[in-house]
Amino acid sequence: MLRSEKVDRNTLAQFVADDIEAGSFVNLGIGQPTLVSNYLTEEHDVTLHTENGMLGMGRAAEEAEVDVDLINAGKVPVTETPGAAFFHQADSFAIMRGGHLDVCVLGAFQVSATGDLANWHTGAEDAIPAVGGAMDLAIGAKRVFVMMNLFTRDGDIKLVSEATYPLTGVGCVSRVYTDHGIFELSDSGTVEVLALFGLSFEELTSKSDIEFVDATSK
Amino acid sequence: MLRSEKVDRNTLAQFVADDIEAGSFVNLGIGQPTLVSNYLTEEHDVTLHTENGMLGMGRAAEEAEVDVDLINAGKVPVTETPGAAFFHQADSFAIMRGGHLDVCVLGAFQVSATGDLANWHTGAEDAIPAVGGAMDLAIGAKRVFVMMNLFTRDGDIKLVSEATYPLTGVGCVSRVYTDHGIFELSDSGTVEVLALFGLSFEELTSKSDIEFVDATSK
Amino acid sequence: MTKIVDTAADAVANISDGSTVLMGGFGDAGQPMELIEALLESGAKDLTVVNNNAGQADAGLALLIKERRVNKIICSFPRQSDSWHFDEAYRAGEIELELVPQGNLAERLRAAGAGIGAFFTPTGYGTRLAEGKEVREINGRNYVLEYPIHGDVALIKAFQADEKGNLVYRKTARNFGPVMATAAKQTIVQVEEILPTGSLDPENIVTPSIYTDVMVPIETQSTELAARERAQGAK
Amino acid sequence: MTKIVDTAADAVANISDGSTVLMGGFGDAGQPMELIEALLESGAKDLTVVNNNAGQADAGLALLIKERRVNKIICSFPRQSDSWHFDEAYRAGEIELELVPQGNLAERLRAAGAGIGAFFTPTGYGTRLAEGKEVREINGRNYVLEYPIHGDVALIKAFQADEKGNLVYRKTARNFGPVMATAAKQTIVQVEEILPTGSLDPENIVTPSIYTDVMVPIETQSTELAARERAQGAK
Repeated sequence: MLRSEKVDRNTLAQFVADDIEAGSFVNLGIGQPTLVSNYLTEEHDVTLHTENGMLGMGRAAEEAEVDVDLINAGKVPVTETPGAAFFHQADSFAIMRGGHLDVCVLGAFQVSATGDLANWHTGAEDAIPAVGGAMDLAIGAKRVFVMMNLFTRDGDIKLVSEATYPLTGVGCVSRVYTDHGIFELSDSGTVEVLALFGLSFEELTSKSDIEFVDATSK
Repeated sequence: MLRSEKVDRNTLAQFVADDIEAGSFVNLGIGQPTLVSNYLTEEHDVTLHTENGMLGMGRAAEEAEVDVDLINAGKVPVTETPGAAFFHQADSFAIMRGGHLDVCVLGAFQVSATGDLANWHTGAEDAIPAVGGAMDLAIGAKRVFVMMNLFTRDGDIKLVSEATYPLTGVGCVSRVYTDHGIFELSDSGTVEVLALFGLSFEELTSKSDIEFVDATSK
Repeated sequence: MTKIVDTAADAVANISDGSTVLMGGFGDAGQPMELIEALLESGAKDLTVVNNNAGQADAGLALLIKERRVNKIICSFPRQSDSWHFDEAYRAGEIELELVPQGNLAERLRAAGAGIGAFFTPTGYGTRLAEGKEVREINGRNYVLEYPIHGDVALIKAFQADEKGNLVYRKTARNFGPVMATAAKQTIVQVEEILPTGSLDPENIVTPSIYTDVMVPIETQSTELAARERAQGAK
Repeated sequence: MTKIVDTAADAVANISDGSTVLMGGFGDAGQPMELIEALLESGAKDLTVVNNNAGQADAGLALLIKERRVNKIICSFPRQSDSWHFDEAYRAGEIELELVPQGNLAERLRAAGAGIGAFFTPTGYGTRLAEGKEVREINGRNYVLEYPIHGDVALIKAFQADEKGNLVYRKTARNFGPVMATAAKQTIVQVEEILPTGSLDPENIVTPSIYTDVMVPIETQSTELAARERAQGAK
């Protein structure tokens, strides 16, 4: 897929949703990945997991529905869907760590060509660290999708040969969805370019020493 | 305690029951230990655990009550008591392994002075082995009581300096209840003799090289 | 996504030779007898079976062993008064036995489902079942390192399901079902009754639908027993 | 045996200085706020606290930290928009932080309750949170060795109990309660409602009574929310 303009977050969320197979069990990370839920239709029949202890999470609660005992991992009040199930933290993270989720969608500071993920810590040594479920999510699904902007505000590419930020997980990311393209990663470090948005293959390769393979015409 | 005659299994079961504190959570092994349940009164308020997945196990089921889905570890149909709870095998053995049971009562082939238990295998090399929950029970309670005859049919003492049968657990038995006496074990290997039945302290010491301490008058 | 099929034969149809099959049940309670019988009919062979026991009398797992379809069994208590088919196969050297203390068996299955690579357990330390295994003293207690048991397939019996695949069990028939459901690539469930999604209270689900792959409704004695219990409760 | 007391103050009365206190809750859901406030009142100090977070705003755990009663916190997510008391104590070097990925936190608590000496987890491998820890490759995957977290006391919030001490929780407020209940020498529970023994279905118990030491009935918003839900269900 090729588009002449970069895509916005909602369009990207739609692309991610399109790539989730019907009947999947999915965890959507906090932030940009949450947008994906807007594009999951009934036909998708996707069951959402929230790591604080629930399968079958519904949409965000409306004001009259707010229940402090029913929240998502971002501590936002949510609803439950028919066929939901509650469980405790050890059981919830067993679902993730055990590889039972089909897809997990996460944000990132950086992703390396071999799928290393950096999304929990900027590396600033005076920052107060907080990790939450980030490292469990990173290794917690059959396929881990990342959604992020391809470039930092300073224009540095965030898909890198080797991450410079502290890692969240090693070799765990399958696919990266960005405003400028979609990338399929592999253990070998060769990156398949599935889509480019407002960026040519040549422009991409000029910005990185990663070995890209052009698969945009597939 | 001193008695001139050896005691029968029911009397011994009564002694064990008397030593179980009110409100305790208890697992009674298959065989002789099961007799203890006959002497647990309402005042005892003991909650029985069965390792196949239940706390609050009741008495054996009468014929009209038999339910194939409600059995004990010996596969005998039982009943449930008010306040019972069912759980799966990993949770059930977590209760044991985690040291949450107050008392576990087991049978034995041999017990060593330091509390090593042998109760799962006679050592006969052609025997088909079977261990079940024996090794989990051995290490599965704050206090592990053993009930057994003090002597084999051949007259060999079963409370030994070192077990010759294959071990079930190391240093796990707290107290041994036998037809000829009751013994409190310690890590040091010194055995406190709490009671003797139809056996004098001298007769006992003559049959073993264990260091016994006479506490029968306590 | 959970598939609902009509017959036990359909449910076990894709179990291939050489599979590791986790079988629920402790004695008869929770034993997925109809699924095991269908597996027998299917002809699948060279199986590794994980079960607490090694078959009783002339039914289910015992017959699989009798017909030499099981190369290896991982269990805690093979020897029973009516385990004659296992006994014979074992003495003939025609079945391999891995004897595992019951709690380690449950925990190894749980570890497989929970993505744990290995764990130190106190159970079995200093015994012949720990011979050759890595041991370690941690905070003054001795432990043995044990590894997960993964299954290709789990055959379990539940009491009720909803159409989505959430499961609840009945009394001590729960036993190995929930842990085995998490430990296999494919979990096949025989269940007394399949209710519309939304019928089971989300607080009471024991096995969430994510673990259930195939369900077949089969009424057994458990349904009658539950009805008897309800009738007594209503008195 | 489970003791029922009348006030949160009575419930926490015997928590001594230097204790390791496991505190349930994920954000506000399942947080035993009244027990934590009573602990604040009690004056106990030099505490090690285990909680998913490090206190929010000006209540509960945040105030314990503000008053420098917590020497060390073991948690997964201390930094929040309203964690100012933790932030200040941390920057002043007046509180020690052990940062643990949330799933490892849950599993370490579970290990403590389940008698597991240590376990190999894939979570955190290759990150700075695994620095200095033992690692091992098992079947082609890399793992970090993690140890149990034992508590002297657990403070948790449940929804309903029976007099025997069996507990059920409400929705995502369940979170850390059940694992913390197993991991502490003494488990203290604030519960919306204590019912006669026999009122809870044995199939639905989440925390069996063996784990419950002290209970105090305290009605919170959860009771209202459950009533609202029942009313809606009855429509």
